[in-house]
Amino acid sequence: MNAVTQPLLETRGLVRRFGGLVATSDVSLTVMPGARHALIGPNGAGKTTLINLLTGVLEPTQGQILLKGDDITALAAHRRVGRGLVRTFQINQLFNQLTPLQSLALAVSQRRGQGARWWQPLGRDAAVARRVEELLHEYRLADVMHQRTAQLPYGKRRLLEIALAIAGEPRVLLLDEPAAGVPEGERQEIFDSLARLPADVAVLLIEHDMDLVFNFATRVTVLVSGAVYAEGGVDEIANDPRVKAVYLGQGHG
Amino acid sequence: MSTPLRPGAATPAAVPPAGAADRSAGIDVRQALRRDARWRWWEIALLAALAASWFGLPGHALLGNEIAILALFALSLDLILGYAGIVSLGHAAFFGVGAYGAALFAKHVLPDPLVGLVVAMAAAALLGLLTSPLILRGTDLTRLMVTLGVAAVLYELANRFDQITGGADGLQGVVIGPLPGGLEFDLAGRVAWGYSLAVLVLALLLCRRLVHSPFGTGLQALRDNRLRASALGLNVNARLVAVYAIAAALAGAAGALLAQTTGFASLDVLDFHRSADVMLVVVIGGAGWLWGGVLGAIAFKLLHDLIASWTPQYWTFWLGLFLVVLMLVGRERLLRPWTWWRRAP
Amino acid sequence: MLTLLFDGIAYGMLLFVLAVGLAVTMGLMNFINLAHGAFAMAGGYATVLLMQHFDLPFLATLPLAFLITAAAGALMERTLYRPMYAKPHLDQVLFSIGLVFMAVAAVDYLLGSQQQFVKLPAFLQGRLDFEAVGIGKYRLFIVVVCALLALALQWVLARTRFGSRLRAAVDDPRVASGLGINVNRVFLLTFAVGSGLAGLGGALGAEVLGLDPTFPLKFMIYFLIVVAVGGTSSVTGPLVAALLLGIADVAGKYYAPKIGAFIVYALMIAILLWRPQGLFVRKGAR
Amino acid sequence: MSTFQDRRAPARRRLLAAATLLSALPLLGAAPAALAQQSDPIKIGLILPMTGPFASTGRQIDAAVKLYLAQHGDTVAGRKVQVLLKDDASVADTTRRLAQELVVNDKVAVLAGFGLTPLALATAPISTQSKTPMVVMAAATSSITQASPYVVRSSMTLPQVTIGVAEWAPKNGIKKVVTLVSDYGPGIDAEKAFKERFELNGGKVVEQVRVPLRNPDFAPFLQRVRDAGAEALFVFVPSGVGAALMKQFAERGLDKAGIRLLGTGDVTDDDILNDMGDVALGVVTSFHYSAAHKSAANQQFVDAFQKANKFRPNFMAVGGYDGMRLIMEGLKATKGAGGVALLDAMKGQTFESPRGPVFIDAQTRDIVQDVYIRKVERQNGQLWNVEFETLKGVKDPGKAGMK
Repeated sequence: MNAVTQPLLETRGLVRRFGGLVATSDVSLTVMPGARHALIGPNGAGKTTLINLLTGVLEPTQGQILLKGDDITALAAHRRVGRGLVRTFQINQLFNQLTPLQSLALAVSQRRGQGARWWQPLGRDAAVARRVEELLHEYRLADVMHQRTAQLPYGKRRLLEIALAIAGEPRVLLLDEPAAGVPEGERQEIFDSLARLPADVAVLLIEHDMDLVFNFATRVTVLVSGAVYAEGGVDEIANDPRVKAVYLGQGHG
Repeated sequence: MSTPLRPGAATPAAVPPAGAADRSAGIDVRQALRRDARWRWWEIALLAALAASWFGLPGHALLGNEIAILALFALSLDLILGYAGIVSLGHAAFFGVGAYGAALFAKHVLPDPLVGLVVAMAAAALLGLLTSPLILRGTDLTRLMVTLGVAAVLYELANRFDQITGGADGLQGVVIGPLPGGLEFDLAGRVAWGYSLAVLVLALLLCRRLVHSPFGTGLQALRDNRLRASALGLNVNARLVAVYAIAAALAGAAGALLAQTTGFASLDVLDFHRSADVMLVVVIGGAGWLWGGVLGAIAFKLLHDLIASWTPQYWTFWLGLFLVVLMLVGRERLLRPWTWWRRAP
Repeated sequence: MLTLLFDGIAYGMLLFVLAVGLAVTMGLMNFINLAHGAFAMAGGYATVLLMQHFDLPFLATLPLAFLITAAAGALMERTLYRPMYAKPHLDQVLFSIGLVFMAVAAVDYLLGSQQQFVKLPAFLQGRLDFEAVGIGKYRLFIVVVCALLALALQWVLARTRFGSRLRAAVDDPRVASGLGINVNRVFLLTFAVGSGLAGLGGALGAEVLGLDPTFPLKFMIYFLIVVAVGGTSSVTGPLVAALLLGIADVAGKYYAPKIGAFIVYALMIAILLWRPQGLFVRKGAR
Repeated sequence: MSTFQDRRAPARRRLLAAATLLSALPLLGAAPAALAQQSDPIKIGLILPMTGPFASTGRQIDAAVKLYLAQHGDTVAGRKVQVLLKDDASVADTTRRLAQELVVNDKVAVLAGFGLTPLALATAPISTQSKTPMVVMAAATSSITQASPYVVRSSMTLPQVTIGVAEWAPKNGIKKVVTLVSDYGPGIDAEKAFKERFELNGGKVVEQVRVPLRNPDFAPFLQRVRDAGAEALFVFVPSGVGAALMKQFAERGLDKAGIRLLGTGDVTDDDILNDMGDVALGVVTSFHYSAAHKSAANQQFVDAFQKANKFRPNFMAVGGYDGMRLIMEGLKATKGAGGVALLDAMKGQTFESPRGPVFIDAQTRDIVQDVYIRKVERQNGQLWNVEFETLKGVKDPGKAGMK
């Protein structure tokens, strides 16, 4: 019950420096269960750095990261995933030699704690197989499931990128510009897939595409040069003149 | 003609027409995945050929034995090179430990070959575990050098402690007992060959299971993209350590086979050229493909024997030429993008 | 034991000249060229043959050795190496080791497998004795020559136009070519000079290291150590690494003959564990 | 499906597989063929390092064997003698395998060659198991002949040649010596033998240095020697390596420092002696063969050899030449039969070799020969090991000690 009151993901005074440059300065952020939280800001505002800090790709110089109340600041990246903190990447990070089928089967097996099994073929487990099947359909990958990822059209790869994250059954999902580079024609599929995300999953969305942000998010945090510049409901932010000035003013898309 | 060969995806039936995703509901994922692990006719044929060779070519038992051992060694390297993407110029380290392990065990403890084999594999695996931290960090060049260094260090140690290893003169007086069923190793080497073949085939079956399992797929995944692999929750380092140890054990087995079937071990088992040769074998046969090691070994040894019998002094020239041409021309097997070789994008 | 230290330095200097070309080409083209030693061997044989058949004086043959191997290097770069740049490292390793095999067998076939010898001019033989310290004249000569070369290289890289272009190309070929630098030409020149230096090193080293067809294989590992430890992004890196290696090797053999080589490899592993990218690297190496 | 199998064009894979299988076929044919004809020619299995660091050994012996057959004809008891030359690249388990194949498949009457100790030792069990005599033409560790009762040696043992200089030195006022040997069987033999005999004669070995078999730079080792302050340095290194050592010996100024260089003949190997230059002058070695040995037999041998090859015969060559003689004479006696009969026929042979009078001790199956003290001198423009003292009929002390 306190899951409702207690933030799912929380950062306290997060700081990351690269030499002299401060990429993330004193960011304190809370993401509530089931939130649709967007993180926006001009290029170089340190959005991706923040994600990397959250997921453990980078170590913070100062500050704390809490997941469901426990401190995960020092936790290895793969362990955070185990705890339900899952991300997608701005630039596709896929397994070029594997097929969507294999990639997803691996992801699901891993999630079900079968990732290290070596004695039985991939996807022998019925439950795993079923889940893979669902994902293949849900993310429109069934028709290409046997093609090598390297050979898929970009849109499909983007879907796979997201599907892989979903396969991790996240409690908190960090989407790093999911629509980045996706041609207009294929964007719809992405949006739909995002709309279908389970309601109880908390989503932290980084995006340039304002339409997407305003359709999708309920809460928005504006990051400028590494620090939280403004935070609030979609409308507040949309109408906040300061935000307009620093961000929307520059034009977007 | 090539349709029966080309498995799964390639045959039109297997791929539902694009956009038909929803109608294709009920695709049996397990079947689809099982297809990857399915035995193909040529695999069976190769196994049969291996067996047949033992009956058909009694006169070449010794060569056959060496080939079987080299194939096993190559298989082990392929596991880390082709599947997990770890480059190594020092794989001989494990081969050597296996060889000396088996020889010393037989000499001082127990002449039984099978026990010796297990002991040798355990020793090699242990070394694999101990040295695995070295291959987790750094660039390919670093890895090449460190692995190479480990082998070199072992070489020097074996040379240094000659009262144990026999130093440069080799370890003499190793007597290997009979295999179960009282099979003595005979001069013609047929028993030895059978023994090595059996071990090789077992290893092949094991590796086959391994690479088609979630674990094996995970290896290929982290070879392609470590960042994402860990983003899926894979403990990348743990996987690398594990596979490195397994490969080490297999290499150790190969070494043990050599020591047991020749009743002899010399510094040469740790020598650089072992590591280089096995690398060549894997590449000739094709990396990232279990059978590559076997075919590579056969091709390499026969090539060597053919050329060497024709011009003993200069056969390396032709081997070199072969390599250069092979690499210049390139092959689809090698042109495969090895993302782990490149600068991070 | 100063004499020892000096020997170490001489040996290290030699290794530096032999390996620096490899370091630069590797840093520049990200190409692992195991055949580097073959060029060194070529240089050595060039000197020997020039002295034997045209009885040129030793000193006169040195620049020739440089030029000949440099030319050979340029030729190979154009014809054989360039297509390999795009290929994965594994291919490059195997390609270049193939070249080594060919070189070894070919030299063996043409000139026989026996050791070759350089007849040094009288004034380079023997040694100078300052009370405790005895210094081989030839080693002194090596140190001087190599030191000069090192300085020259440093100067070229730091001061000249070519140097800046080279550094630009190392940093990022794409950007460099964007700046209108003819990267191919830079590559070609660098490779040629690198090979030339190796050849010169081989010529200088023939006396100390011995020269026979297996030379490239025997010393390949040492070169790689120098490069791996020194890093591929500077001249100082390989220099320090080479000196370190030289001194460690000599001292190791002096104080613990049986495990001399052991020390070298152990040292290398230790350093690479501590600095996987080598001692001196700009960030963001491969 | 699309694991790696799938992405590689199956056609290629099939091709590769097929090719491998096909390439095996000729072997299939070869096997029976080999059995069929093995009765007529007498086969001699000659295993030598023709490639790798010790290729020169193989080169020398191969040439000598050919020379012998050319001079003395290659037929015995009306049957042709066929020498099967195999290259082991001085890799021990290859040597062993080749020997095994020669015995099993080619049914050779005798095995011969063996460039280095490990290679011979690795093969000894085969000759025992198959009762095939094995003529060691080069490897020089004393213990080899004990490794199998079928081993006969036509080269020498290191203790045998070492004691020569160990006798000579003390007589010529050399009392304090440092030994430097390659760190493997023969080297250790030499070190041991020298120390024993030298100190027996009132000398003193002040320091013993062992250098790894393959190492680029002698400087540090020689520096050690210099610092040990001895009157002379005794050296054993495998032929070929010696040259580099001698150059550095001079370059260290050890000669100027009045240190004499002693050694076994390996150091002043005839094969490369000429290229060593003046640094080699005056080096005193003791050995069983010098190309400059004054005898008709040797004159004729050396001339014939140099006519046939572009290099000078060294002790390896003479080892091969005499080894071949042992075999051929043995075969004559046994009417071409191999095995134990041949072994016995080779034991006890006595003859005049280019190196001088030699004979095969029936007990030890090892060679007994004269050992010469030689000094490197320049004669008509070339460097030669000139013999100036002779120890008659030296047995291998290594064994004398044991029995």
